[in-house]
Amino acid sequence: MRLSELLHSRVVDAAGNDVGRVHDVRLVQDGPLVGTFGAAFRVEGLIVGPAIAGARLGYRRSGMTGPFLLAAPLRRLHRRVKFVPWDRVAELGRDTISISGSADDLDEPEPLPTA
Amino acid sequence: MKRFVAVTLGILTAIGGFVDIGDLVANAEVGARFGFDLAWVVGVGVIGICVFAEMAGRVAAVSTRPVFDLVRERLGARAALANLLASSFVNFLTLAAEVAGIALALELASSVSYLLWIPFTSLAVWLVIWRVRFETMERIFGLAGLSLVAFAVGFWRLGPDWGSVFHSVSHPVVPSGEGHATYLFYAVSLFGAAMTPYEVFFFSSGAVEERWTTDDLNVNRANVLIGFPLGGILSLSIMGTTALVLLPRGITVDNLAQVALPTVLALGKLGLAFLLIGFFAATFGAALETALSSGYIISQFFGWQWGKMVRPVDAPRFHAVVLVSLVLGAMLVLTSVDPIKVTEYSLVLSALALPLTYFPILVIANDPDYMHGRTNGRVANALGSIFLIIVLVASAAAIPLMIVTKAGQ
Amino acid sequence: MSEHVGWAGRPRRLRRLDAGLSLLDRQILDRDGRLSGKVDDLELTPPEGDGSGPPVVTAILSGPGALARRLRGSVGAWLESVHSRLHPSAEPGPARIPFGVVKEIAATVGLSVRKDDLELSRFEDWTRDHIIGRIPGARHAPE
Amino acid sequence: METARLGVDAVARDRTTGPYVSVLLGQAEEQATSVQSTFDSVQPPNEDADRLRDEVDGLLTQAVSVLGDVRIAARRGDTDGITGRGPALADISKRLSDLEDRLG
Repeated sequence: MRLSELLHSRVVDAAGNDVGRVHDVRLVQDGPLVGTFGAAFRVEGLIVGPAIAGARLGYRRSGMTGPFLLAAPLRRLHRRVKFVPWDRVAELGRDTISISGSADDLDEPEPLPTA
Repeated sequence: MKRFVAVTLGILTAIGGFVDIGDLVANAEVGARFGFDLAWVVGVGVIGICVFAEMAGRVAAVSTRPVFDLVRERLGARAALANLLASSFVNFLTLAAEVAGIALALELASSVSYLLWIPFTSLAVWLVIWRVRFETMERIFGLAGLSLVAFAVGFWRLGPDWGSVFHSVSHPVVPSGEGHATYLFYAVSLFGAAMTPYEVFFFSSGAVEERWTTDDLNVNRANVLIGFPLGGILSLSIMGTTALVLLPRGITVDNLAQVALPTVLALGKLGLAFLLIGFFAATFGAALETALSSGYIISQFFGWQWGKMVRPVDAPRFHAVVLVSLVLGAMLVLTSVDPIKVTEYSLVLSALALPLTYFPILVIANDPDYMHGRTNGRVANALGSIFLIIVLVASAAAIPLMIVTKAGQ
Repeated sequence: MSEHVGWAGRPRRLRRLDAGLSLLDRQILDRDGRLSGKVDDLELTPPEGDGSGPPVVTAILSGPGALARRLRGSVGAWLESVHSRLHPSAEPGPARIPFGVVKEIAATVGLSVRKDDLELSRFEDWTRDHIIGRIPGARHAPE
Repeated sequence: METARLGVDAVARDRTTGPYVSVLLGQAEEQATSVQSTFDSVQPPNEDADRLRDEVDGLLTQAVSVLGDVRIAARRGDTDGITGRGPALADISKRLSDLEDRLG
């Protein structure tokens, strides 16, 4: 599987309700050890939200605060973004990902810090 | 002297952006048609390019990432590819026109037709890129381009009534006989010329070529604040000389010889000699800037090794792109298409593509992961936001205005 | 949030990153700092064993074979066909950089090997051997 | 036309060089020729326009011819040949602009 197959896919919950599109894929470094890199990254979950432009500009992270003109609206949009832990992923279709349970009990992703 | 030489990157970038062959003629044409009524646009453009070039230079110094890396990292592969295609097209048209521009400058000096010079001028541009160190190149052409200061001297010698000049600069009106759409079309073209994306591609890649670090942030600021305003002053001087001499006589400008005419009348043979050296250096500099930029942005999109800091065998695809662009550019202008028309159209196209370049710069200049504590301050962000809006408006207006006015006729 | 004990004995937060934002489209540098392509895609592999559980990032995919799929549409199809026509093997995959040779992830992605040791540079080698390397002066830095 | 007059003026005051003036004048001549051929390709709608057309065309022909002479003089480096045609240029230029005023 490639990362690009997950990005931009549509996400629906068990009842068939639309959750949004995959904005990004969160990785966590606790996989098996590989070569000189140390522990490998594994997929922790999907960041899913309304299909908007600007999902890739980095305003999900806590340190991105400027310029006001971009940061204010984008940070507001990112509040409607949900985190889908990988164990909730039920089925990976070609363009659609189904998750188990209801979309209502999904939390917001934990904001990542900037350097 | 050493300190002065450190700002030649900014000077060469600005001369290539503000007084290349298309701008030399466009500024003169605007002066002869609109007098001083469009001078304010040059001022706005200078501030705009300073704001974004400073950010691009700062990002390059702190994170060693040139502008087109940022474009791809923030817009993603697809939108970055769209920007790459648009910017490469503008670059290519401009490069072709500059190769002819160098030849036109040689024609003025020798009266041998410019078409005969084109094979030699394109070969000379390639040889400089192939063999001359980046710093040497920027010093020679940046400093020689300064002889265009003859335009400013000429303007001063023509003895304008300063009071009325200031009045018409600060109270611009659309001259009678010109439509509002035409006025706005020239405003967008001049703004596009001041902000052409190849300036920031070249400037930021040049900063990486010269291995700027966080210690060079003052050098960055000096380059921006000396180079671009200087380019703006040269633009305004050209506009001023034609406004004083050609406008009252109803002369419209469409070739390089006419651009020089008012200054020749004011300063004589010595002035002409300076102008010819300046024309040569400015068009040569712009040809280097656009030829290198075409290699920079394609290589930076794909992640290929680029730059003059390594041996050509170590950056073969970069050099292949530059070589192919030059050959195709020379072939285009050898068809005897009017090189000045070519750049006028490319300016409008470049206005269209502006947001795709400046938006990612503004975002990344705010990203602490890249900037390590050197993110934008309030002033940079306020100005950056205002100019992002202006850039969007100019971009949206460019094509409709070109159609309505039949490209300013 | 899970915490590990770092090698120095201090509790260390696990590193997390969003792949699209912090990995995709970044510049790759080899051991000697040479520009070696972009992170055009990532290879995700189901974990060893029964294959259930979250996939692991096993490789960086780089070059036209990986980029073509991301562009989609006609441009992507064109790039993919050019790539497979110029490529010697019948069914070329994208160039793979195993994650084991990745040294650092920052504004750029640093590798612990030289780029000649990876299968990245076929087109580059061809351009060097057939065009640029044949022009006099190609093997000297400009002066 | 006016461009050429300024060029001739610069020669008279010894402010310029031969190659530059010959390129400048060559381009002025080219422009005049292209104006004339554009004008000639327009079909006049009636007899009045026919007469006007002949008048303009005559003037343009004279302009192209004088500009040609000046350009040739410049090529040969014949300064007197250039400056000597200054009055003729001024005359045609004035008649052209008068005509333009009359047509509004």
